Amino acid sequence: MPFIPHTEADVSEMLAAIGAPSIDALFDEIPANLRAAPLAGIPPGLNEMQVMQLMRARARQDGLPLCFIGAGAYDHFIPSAVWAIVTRGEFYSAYTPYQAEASQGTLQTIYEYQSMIAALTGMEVSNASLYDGATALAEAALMAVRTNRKSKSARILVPRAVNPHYRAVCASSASQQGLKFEDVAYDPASGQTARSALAAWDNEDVTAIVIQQPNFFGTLEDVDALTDWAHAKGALVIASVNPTSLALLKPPGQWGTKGADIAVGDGQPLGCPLSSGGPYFGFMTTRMEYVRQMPGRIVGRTVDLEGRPGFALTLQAREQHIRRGKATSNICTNQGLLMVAGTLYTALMGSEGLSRVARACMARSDELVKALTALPGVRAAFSGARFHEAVLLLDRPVAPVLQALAERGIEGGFDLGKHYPELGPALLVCATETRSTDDIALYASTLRDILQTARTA
Amino acid sequence: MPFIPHTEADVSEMLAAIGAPSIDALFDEIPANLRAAPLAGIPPGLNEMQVMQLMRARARQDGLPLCFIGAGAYDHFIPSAVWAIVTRGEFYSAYTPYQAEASQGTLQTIYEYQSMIAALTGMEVSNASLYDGATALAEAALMAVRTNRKSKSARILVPRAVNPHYRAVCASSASQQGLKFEDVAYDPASGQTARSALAAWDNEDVTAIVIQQPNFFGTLEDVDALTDWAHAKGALVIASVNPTSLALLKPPGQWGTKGADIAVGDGQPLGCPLSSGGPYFGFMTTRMEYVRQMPGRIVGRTVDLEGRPGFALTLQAREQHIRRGKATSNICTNQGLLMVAGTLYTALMGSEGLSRVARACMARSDELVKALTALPGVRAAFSGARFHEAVLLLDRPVAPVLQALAERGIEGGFDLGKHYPELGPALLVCATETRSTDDIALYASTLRDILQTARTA
Amino acid sequence: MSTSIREPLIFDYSRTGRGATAQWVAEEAAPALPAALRRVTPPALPAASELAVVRHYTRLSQLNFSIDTHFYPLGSCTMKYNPKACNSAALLPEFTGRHPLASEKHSQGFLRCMHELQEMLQEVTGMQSVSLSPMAGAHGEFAGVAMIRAYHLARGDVDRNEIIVPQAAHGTNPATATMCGCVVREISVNADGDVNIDELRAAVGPRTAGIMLTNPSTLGVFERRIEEVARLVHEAGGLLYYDGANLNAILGKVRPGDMGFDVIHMNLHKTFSTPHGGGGPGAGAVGVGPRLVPFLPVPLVGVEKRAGGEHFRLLTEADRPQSIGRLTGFMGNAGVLLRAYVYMRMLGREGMSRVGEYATLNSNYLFARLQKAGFEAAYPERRASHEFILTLKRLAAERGVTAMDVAKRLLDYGFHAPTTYFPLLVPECLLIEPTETESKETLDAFVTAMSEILREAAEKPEQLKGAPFTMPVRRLDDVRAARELDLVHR
Amino acid sequence: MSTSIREPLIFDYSRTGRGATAQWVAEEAAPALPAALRRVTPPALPAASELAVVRHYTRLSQLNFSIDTHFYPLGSCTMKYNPKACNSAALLPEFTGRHPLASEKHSQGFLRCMHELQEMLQEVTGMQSVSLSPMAGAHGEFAGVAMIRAYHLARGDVDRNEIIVPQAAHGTNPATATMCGCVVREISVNADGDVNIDELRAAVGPRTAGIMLTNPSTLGVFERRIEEVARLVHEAGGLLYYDGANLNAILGKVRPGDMGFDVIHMNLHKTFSTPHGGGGPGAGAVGVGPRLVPFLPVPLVGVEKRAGGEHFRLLTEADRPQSIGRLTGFMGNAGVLLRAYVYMRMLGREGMSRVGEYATLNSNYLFARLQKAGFEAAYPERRASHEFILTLKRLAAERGVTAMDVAKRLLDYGFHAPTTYFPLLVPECLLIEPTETESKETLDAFVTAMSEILREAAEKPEQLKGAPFTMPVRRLDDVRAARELDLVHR
Ligand SMILES: Cc1ncc(COP(=O)(O)O)c(C=O)c1O
Ligand SMILES: Cc1ncc(COP(=O)(O)O)c(C=O)c1O
Repeated sequence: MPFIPHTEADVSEMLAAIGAPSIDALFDEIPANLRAAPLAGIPPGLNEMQVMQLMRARARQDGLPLCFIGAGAYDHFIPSAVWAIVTRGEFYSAYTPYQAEASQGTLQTIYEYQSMIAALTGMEVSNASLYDGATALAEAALMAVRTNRKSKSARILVPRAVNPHYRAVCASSASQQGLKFEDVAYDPASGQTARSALAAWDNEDVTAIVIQQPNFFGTLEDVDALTDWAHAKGALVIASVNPTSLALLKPPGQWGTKGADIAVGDGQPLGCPLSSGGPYFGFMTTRMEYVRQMPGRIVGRTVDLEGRPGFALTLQAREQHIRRGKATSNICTNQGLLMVAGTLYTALMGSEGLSRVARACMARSDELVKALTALPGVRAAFSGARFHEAVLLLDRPVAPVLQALAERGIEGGFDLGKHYPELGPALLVCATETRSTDDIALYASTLRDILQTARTA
Repeated sequence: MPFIPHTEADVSEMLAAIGAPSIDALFDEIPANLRAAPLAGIPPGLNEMQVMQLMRARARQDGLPLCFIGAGAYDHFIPSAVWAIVTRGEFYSAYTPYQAEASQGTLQTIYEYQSMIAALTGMEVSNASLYDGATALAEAALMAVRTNRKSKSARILVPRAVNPHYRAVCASSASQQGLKFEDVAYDPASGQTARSALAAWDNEDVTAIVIQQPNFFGTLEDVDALTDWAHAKGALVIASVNPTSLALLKPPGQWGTKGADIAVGDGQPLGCPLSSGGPYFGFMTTRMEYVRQMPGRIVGRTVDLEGRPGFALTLQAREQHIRRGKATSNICTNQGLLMVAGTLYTALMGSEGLSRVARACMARSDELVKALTALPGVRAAFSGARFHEAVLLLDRPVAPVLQALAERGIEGGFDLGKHYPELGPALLVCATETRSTDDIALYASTLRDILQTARTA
Repeated sequence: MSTSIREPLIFDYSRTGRGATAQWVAEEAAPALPAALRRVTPPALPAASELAVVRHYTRLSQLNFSIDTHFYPLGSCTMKYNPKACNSAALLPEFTGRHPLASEKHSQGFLRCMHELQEMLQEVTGMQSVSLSPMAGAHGEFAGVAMIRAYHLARGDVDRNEIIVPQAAHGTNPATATMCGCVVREISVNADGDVNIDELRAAVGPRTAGIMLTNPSTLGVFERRIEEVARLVHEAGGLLYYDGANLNAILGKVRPGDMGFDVIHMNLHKTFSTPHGGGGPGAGAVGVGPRLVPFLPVPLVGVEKRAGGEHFRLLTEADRPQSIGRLTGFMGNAGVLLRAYVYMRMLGREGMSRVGEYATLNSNYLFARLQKAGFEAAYPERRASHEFILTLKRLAAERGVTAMDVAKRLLDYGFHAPTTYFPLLVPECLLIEPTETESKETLDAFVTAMSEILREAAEKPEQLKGAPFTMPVRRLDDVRAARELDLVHR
Repeated sequence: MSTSIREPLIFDYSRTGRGATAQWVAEEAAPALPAALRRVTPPALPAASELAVVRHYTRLSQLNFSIDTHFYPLGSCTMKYNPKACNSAALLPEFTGRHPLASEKHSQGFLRCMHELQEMLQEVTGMQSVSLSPMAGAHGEFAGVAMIRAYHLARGDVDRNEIIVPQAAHGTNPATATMCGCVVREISVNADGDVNIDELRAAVGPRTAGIMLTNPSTLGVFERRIEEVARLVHEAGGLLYYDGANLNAILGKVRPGDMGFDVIHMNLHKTFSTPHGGGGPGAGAVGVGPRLVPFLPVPLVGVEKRAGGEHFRLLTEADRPQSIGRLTGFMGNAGVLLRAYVYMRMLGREGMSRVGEYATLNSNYLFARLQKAGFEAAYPERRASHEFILTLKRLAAERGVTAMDVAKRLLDYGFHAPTTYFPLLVPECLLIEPTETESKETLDAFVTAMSEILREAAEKPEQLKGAPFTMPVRRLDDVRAARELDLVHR
């Protein structure tokens, strides 16, 4: 019996101690008519060898294509030390650190994580993680509404240059509580969210504005102008940021005159493999004055009976297990293990390591854009300064080109057609520090081939 | 500076404490004319990302061919739990457990290992590992000479059916101390070492005989007859065994009337990946009465100051760090970590799990032999009962056939031509529990193709 | 003569000019950033050597209890063994390397696993369709209640915004209702642990969106009148939500779909044995009966027959126009889902129903033995399900020893504490769930420890207040933690 | 009020009928075995669940000190950080899956690494050719001395069977000489730590096969008259063997080949940072100067230029007729060699010479500080190399506190003990090697602990006899261990 240690002798002794004739008798409170039939739809069990052979075959089927997709998930190199330690049983198989004395490892790691994420974003306090960047943004919107008591509209401005998946998550979740998300246009030339695009709300009540930096197009926003505009009218500023970029970019805490009020993002670039989209972790930081409105767990440093320092979950009165229907959020299980990965990655990289990664990303993606826009039929969509992604415009539909690239082992980018039809055939491409000059040359020559063949065909 | 934590400030403070003007000055006792030039032959350093990219490329070059080679290294499935625990830093990066109080983890593991290996071989005591199966055999020969004081000849009989690499290692190492290894022929029909082949030594002084079970051809020896012959004439019996097979086969401790005197083998099948030949581990067990002649570390259970049980290295007076030139062996570093892997594997498998593996190996290799000998131009060399390997005879030279198979992603077996030219074109093949019926069918059809193409070409 | 060694903060290993330099990629001449966007002072991250980082976090890890080191009878949490194979499989390089937006060509292996997982979860729950995207139990609850609301709205039944929740419910249930813009109506529980049917009858009506239940309930007992509950709620026009956190109890024995539930979330990180990671990640797949199928969150994994076999692809809003939409950046905690998939394939059909059986056997055995050892059951007349509740109210009254004291003292005995003070309605309670992967010997050792503690409580109750004694820290000052907030290192 | 939790034996988790059944492959109808060859009673292996095995060995592991958790200033052992990348690379599935007898087609990637490793090791040692097959230092020594013998025999110089070994040598040196059928001649060491040249002069002669030296010696000092030693031995017709265990001290600073050595073994598990694994595996590659090249053990990795690039293959006896032959079943500890290769590639040219520099800096710093703290140096006039020796003979005489007591007490302070009682000629010695990967703060903390212990030795010396106090066990009864042999569980 896989993962069940009972011998026949154990079972009889245990039943005797219980005073039950059989295991089945233990289910005698369940109405007989409800008892399940054998689970015909589940295949027979496999032993570990078989299951590993199966999974290797499945994995092989997907292969390891050369990938130039970003769009919210970035292929960074992860030092071997990160997952060697993350997968240690003591981190991997521990529960939430409710019993603080038996969980100091996890608790101290969270405290260090909070410190690092606060430092990266330039904010005062951090929670212990949320599900992902998208849900973190939705939670930030809810938090902004709770925090900005002066504003009654529950209106959140969201630039169209914000990750469309994040916008979708806001719409399907935070709007359940009556929040109104309103689109802000981007400048078709620069790809930025212009201050002028906000004019329509100059005289409207706005609870908060979301600023994504770099935005979904990879373009850098004029964060100071947008932040100051919002603060001037009493709106809060929610920053949605890429943590790698923060090694080089002004952190949310320093945006504009007063700094952003809440900063969120997806921690994936910090040590989480792409893994088909998860598990990653959402991070959230804010000002100390707003900490009681923050969702999610928070760890504090305190002392024990003997006055020695120690760590414990704190401000739990914000959370569902205490406050129930009045909690700041329903979140319970978060992304703890990925938070550990993020902490290890960030500790290994340090500020210098991370900024080198960021600069390499910029250099590589610049090289990529140059190589691809040198091809006939490919040009850059926007003029704004970029971090490590860019929108390219093709002279023909994107989908078949991507498919042809895939056939040749290259994942060429993310087709923007669905979310930004107004751009025409547009492709979002990305290169990180892991893509070499050779990789880029291979992409360029393969794309040239494909474009040419199609043209001559 | 990779892996060096010193800041410039550290260096100056440290030099000040030492009272040296520079790091270079610390080398002032080295004659100036001996100081090395920069190491021009070493390439510049790579960061971890670069080195992992390099290693992945190298690995990809070798691929993962479908493998039917055995010949001393066997492709068994290894439960994920084994290496998840073996690579824990506390096992991986610990030193030899000389400080017993700070090494109870390793020491208790060794004690458990000794118990399991003794149980598997049916012997009384085990050491904590030797380098590999081949060196273990050479050490056993030396030990036999030390132990068998009545015999003066230092003559060790070694069947030709013993792994030729093991025989080579005995020749190049143990013969340095004057041991004489003499060949014993195998029966060309059965592939066994016949009792009759020993007739030449009936009246000779023999210190010990080596019996490999299963022998290098995969054939099962008549261990009882060989053992009793040896004991009758005062020779010791050294068993060289495959640990997987011991789940089904009579253990050395029960061979003949009195049992073998020393049992050795390579522990690789117990949880060690093929890894190009190492690291594996050699095991050695013997009778309690011979324990003081055994080479290698041994762990004993004892008590501490408070009478609580604990584990420590024992009988160290056999070892080089105490007895120096008079030690039982020069071995110091052994294969500790692989011993941990072996212990974990064996603990997970248990007797039932291991015997299922052994039976599956027999079934699969039987299937393989049937499938291949069904092809024209392929026949089995020997009639003796087998474990999981077999010698096949081809109707043409082996090397080009193996090369053609390799071109098609199959490692078809081990060419016996070099070591057993008398057999003609002979190939040693193996299938373990990891080879499926489909794998075997693919081998057979590929081989059919190759043999046919060559024939028609 | 003990010397206590404490682990400092990672920042204490930091020195300007130090770094894990093997991780530093080459300096690159990157395009210049506009000055106004540039960071001026580098973030105050640790500058530590690789050895320091490895050693620090290895040592920190050793300060934790975990399944791999300790028995963890944590009620409602199903802390069972996490097979290592699940981790190995999920970390195969092609899976960790797969971009969530990869082409279908490079996704068939992964998507096939996910599709089969959807189908297996349908089978074990008796539901018609499953979406894998929620990232934890509470997230699944959110999806479920959002679907219930969407269902009513789609029928023009716009006023249904009340969610009925029994008193004993997990905090996420009412919190979720609020997140979905609903109003929570609590109903009480009888002395025998079953829901108060009269209160339920009074509570249902035209504003009832639905009821959230877990069965067996968080009181560790099976809701015997579940069919009646279902009938009442359905007749009132509401839907039934099954909080699947307790699915381990009934796997292969009863199916929520057969009990009349319309929607369920499953905690794959409990029932299907993905690790809890010191707080997460989880996976909270949702399954639905026929009424809610159109509303499932996207993406879902769909299959088409094509020449050459089945072809899998992600279904999005375009395919599922009535969907409540997207709840995650991509498709949820894929790596967790892979682990659950591997676990289910290893267990297989027979293994699946053994889970419920042996989880219940272990629980009832421990329940019987602990009662015999002198502990008081909260629901003595009832069968334990996969978990059960002890109440220490007598001990607290007589000796001043609380559930918290017993929990902390258990740590000294090498056992993780049971869940304490949940559910809130049982005073001084311990909610104990052994799971099926623990052996009789471990349970026996736990009984011995509990008996010892009972003896200690009788002999020197004041000392128990000081427990634990052998952990890296003694009991921590929670009040100070909340009052003098020290949340980041400076 | 502490409760001590001990970890039982794995056999204590065993019950008939139990097993980690996910590891059981299907029952197969295998061909029948001849009755006489069959095992009758199954081996008494543990029958335990997977959880029990995982938990047991995880808990056992936590009882160990290790580099990943503790500072390990173990002289002669070079316990430096083992980069995790080396392990990841060596465990890539193609490397772990490669059969040692695989075709050349499926071996070019691996063999290229091995060939480059041979060349890098030649470069750092100043030797002409390298064989990777020895599996540890002592195995490399065996190869080296066997080559020396083969060299003399090949020249018809059949009587040379004496190996000169300085008093301070590691035990493997004389043991190896014996294993090679040689006679050991010990020579003494001067009070300043250098070899006694007069004794050497007296010892060399027509029976001299060679001398085994490590430089810096195991006394932690550089043999200053090495050139004279080399000249004397060579003039007498003998060869020079370099025990490379101490190569870390001089990496990039002096090369054994340049000092006149004819053969060297390297402990890749020390200098090149492969992990020590609680006792092994190691890798003891041997390098040789021109005289010994023909005798190197096989297999070696050779390269040929071919159309399409370089082609690598294993060279065997057929290619190398004078080889001393094969020392291992296949080609040595390939996985360890891969780890060393990765380490060397990460360090590169500059990194390589920094090793010697910073190892020496750390050692001299610790040496200076500990002397200042009141510890007595065995060779106070000398520079420390990468390691140095303290002698506690005064402390032992005056307070009865031995090197062993100090070592054991250090464990309580969270430091692994230095090497004790080696080399044998220094009374009550501690041989201390910090390695280059430890930070100044760690060294400072070690000095603090040592100073504390010195204070304790002055104030309550008898208490130190009881150390350690905080380990899983107190001091163990070695005498009983050897007298009442309990070597296997029954
Ligand atoms: C009964 C019950 N419901 C819901 C949840 C919430 O699940 P999660 O923590 O995954 O969000 C839990 C888990 O703590 C639970 O025990
Ligand atoms: C000086 C010296 N020589 C030789 C050896 C033997 O090396 P190994 O243990 O790898 O056999 C050692 C290691 O302990 C050593 O320190």
